[in-house]
Amino acid sequence: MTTAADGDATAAPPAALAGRGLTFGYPDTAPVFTGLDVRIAQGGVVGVLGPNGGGKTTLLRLLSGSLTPDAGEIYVGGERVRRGRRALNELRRRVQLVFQDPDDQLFSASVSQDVSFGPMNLGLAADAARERVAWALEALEITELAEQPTHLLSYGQRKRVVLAGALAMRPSVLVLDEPTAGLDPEGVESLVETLEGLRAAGTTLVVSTHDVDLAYRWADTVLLLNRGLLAAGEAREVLADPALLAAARLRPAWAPAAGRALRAAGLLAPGSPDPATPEEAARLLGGAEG
Amino acid sequence: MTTAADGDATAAPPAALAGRGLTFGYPDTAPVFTGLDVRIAQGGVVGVLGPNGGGKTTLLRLLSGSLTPDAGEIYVGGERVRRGRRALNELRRRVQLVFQDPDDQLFSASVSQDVSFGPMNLGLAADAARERVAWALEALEITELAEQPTHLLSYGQRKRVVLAGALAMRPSVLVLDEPTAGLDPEGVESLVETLEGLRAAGTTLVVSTHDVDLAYRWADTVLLLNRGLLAAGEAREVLADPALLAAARLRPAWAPAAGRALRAAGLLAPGSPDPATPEEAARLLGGAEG
Amino acid sequence: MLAIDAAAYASPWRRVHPAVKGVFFGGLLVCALALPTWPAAPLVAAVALTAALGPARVSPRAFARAAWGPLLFILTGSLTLLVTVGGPQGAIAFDPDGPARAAEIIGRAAAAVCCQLLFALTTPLADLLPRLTRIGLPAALVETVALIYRMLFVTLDSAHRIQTAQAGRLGYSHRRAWVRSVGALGAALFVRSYDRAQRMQRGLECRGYTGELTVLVDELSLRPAAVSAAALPSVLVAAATVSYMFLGAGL
Amino acid sequence: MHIAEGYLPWQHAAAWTAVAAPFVAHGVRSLTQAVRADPDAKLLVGAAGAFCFVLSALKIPSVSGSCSHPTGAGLGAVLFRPPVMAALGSITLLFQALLLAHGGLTSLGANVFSMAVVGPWVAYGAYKLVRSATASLDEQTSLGGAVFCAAALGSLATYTVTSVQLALAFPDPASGFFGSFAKFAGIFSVTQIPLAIIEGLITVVIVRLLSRV
Repeated sequence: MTTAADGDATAAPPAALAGRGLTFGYPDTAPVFTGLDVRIAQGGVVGVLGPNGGGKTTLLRLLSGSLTPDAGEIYVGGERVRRGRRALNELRRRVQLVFQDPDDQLFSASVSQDVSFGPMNLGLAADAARERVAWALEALEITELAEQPTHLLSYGQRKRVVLAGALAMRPSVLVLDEPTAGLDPEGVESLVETLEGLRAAGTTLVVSTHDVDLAYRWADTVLLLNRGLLAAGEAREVLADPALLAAARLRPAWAPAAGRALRAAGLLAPGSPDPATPEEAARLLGGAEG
Repeated sequence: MTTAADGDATAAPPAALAGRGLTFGYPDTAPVFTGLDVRIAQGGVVGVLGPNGGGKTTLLRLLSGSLTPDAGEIYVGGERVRRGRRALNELRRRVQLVFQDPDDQLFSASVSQDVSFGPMNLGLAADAARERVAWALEALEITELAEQPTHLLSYGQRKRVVLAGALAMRPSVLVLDEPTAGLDPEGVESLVETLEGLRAAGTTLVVSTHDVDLAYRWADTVLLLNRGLLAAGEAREVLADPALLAAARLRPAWAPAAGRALRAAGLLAPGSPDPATPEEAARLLGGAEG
Repeated sequence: MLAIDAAAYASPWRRVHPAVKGVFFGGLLVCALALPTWPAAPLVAAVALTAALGPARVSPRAFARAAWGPLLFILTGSLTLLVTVGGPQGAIAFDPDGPARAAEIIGRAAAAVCCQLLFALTTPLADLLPRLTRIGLPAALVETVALIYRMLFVTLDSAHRIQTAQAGRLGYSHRRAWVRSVGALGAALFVRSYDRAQRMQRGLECRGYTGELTVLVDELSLRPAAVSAAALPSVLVAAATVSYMFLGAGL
Repeated sequence: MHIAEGYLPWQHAAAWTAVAAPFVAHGVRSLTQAVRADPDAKLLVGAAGAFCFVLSALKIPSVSGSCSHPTGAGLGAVLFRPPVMAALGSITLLFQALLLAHGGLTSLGANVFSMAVVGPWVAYGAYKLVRSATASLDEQTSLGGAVFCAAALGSLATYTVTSVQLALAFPDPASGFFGSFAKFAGIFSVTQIPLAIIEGLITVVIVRLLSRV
């Protein structure tokens, strides 16, 4: 049976991360998921959307080994994760979860010390750990913060330090819970740019968010959750479907509405993509008027 | 001099809340504000927008008596707030600040006990306090939570309990720091609706937010901050000005862009207001197509 | 977050005055401790369990989970009573009176643990703590205890989340990492507790805090009849035990 | 290691309550005085109490593969001083009894005496002693050594006192108190001695990190 499931999971390009038949519930409440199947393709950005209490965080925690499903299996790179401590630790190393609140993950006095926490636990030699830390800080563009005490950092900086800490584990998948929450729009842009750099370097990103507009312009595929999987597919298809969004208790994105209005006004060629940002919509409008 | 300032502040309809010449800095850093003047009109919703670190929270705390300005004066309903404990307490009663993190203000394990804290501090008799509590819970639509333990509530519920605790002081101005942060779109809608009820009952609302689209459709006026006041005025004017928004490191709102596109397409009459939500934009488009 | 605590808020006996539950379970506890273990302990356990699993609808699973820890202590501790050391039979020898003695202590302690747990499973601390001033405890102390109760959930929540994050970075994968992680967690929690106190200070000042945490405690009617009724089971257990002893002596 | 409800004969439970009472009363008095003198202290005390509870609920590895919890006596004594720990420790033990079923209500006095009175005082004494004995060494070593001894000895002291309490309640039929003490101390030492060492190490990590903030 294991072989068959493995065979399925590895058919075609193996999924970076997959869950099959995941069932999970918190004590004394109705199960959040029953027999959930999800598949995260290699190398993309996967948006996870849904209402509060819809199971976004639960799914992220199940996929990253921070919760154990009541039933069902997790696959990393096509391999089934076995029961037991060793396999769980291997899953956690390969799939790093970053929480919404950076303060939950910063528990050391200085930035470099905090980022080194994971590499030290991997049993790396001091030199190798130091190298990892430097590399992770570089990737998050916060090398200059290395010797700062963590409690003096801004919220956005703390978010980056936590990301560096996860990246220092060299995971194949980074799972981010609401990475843009609490950031101002400029902070969101700059973080998305940095994360794009990680994606370009081959890391698969799984990102939960409330921001339909962000998911619409950034994610390749999305998972729409509301205590079960409502839809999985191309972001621009799923998030343009008002019925699906209503079922997930989300608002529609602005971009498709603006795109349609611009096409109706003849300011955007039929078939061309929707404007990603209000700036872009304004530019299209301004170009026509100016 | 006091008289003159009072005279100014009370000229025409007195401002619900005002600050004049506010200067404030945290120890060991550059001042956040120098000689800031702000004026909050009676009865409306005032959005406070700006980047992280731009001084939103600092301004809210100064206006509500939770921080004391290094220089400058606060006016409530046209009256200057005098120095000293008594006047400060009166300011704090009339202007209630609700923090972003509900756990900063919930100290009791019982919801009704927590909400009764403010009224008891006002020296109300038990019956009057009980009435206040019931009324505040009712206004926040959480009467059924009265006997729940605080620690078993969801984040959104705790936010409402803190709001009820502030409202039970019967303030003339409610100052809310990021009330919609961490809520899902449905939670935001329902909170905005509840707050609209309070506004209708005559409470002035001052609300900080990162969400330009929310401020655009909900606020009457906005204050745009970036370590100083960049602009103050009608929300629909200020937030439609790309140069101002760029100075405040914010993105433009979608609504004006969509409105212009719809008008260009002839789907919206010239001069009519922009669509408030993507749903509304979609409806306007759908009506034309259907 | 804490199973016993959550069960107490969901209990159908929640609206019963804490004093009534205190008399009911406290009276039984006194019976278990003060009366001869046989037959008082089984009687106490039977009465307490019947009330709890019947009208108070305590979940047997929640009860079993909570009882596991103290029972383990009771059983391990009682193992020592089975042997005697340094006696004429040698350094360690089986004590023929041991099993009876151990059984007696296990019986008494198990009955007592039932009373304690069932009180805890039906009485939320948010209802109990504010009323402690009525029995003469100073208000400043009661306020502080209630504050600790509220804040421990906030701290516990931080602890859980930090621990999950540490586990994700393999902080509990081997013993050395574990020690390092718990140490880092303890330090982070201490700093955070201090910070939380300061932020709460600011938050409460906005609501008129001047040093007193006065709140309105809802009246729960305490009817003397209810208190008497709550005492009745203990009286009956005591009477049954005493008459059993007399009967035993008579035979 | 908490003595469960009903395990001690009621006379012993009452006696230990009487022994612990003056220490707790003194602690509560100094706590309430501090709070009265400075209203701001109330929230700090609340946070400190919550911290003590959560600290004692943390899981630490033990030999048997199962988990145990630190006493927190050493850290609490070093951070808050023994009199305050008598009060905070008692509140912690009350919450442990009602929220976690660790320890009982009638055995609260006995548990308070071992964990909130003797443990913290032994820890504090050890801390002061080692500090003055190692004053000539460099700060990090001196502090680390003192904190390790405080936490490990504080933990061992609570376990020894608990064994004494049990031995007094259940003397061995042949060898009396001492035989019984040997039995209880022996059976619990399997878990408690490694735990004391681990608690010592963890406390050193905590204090080192805190001294850098």
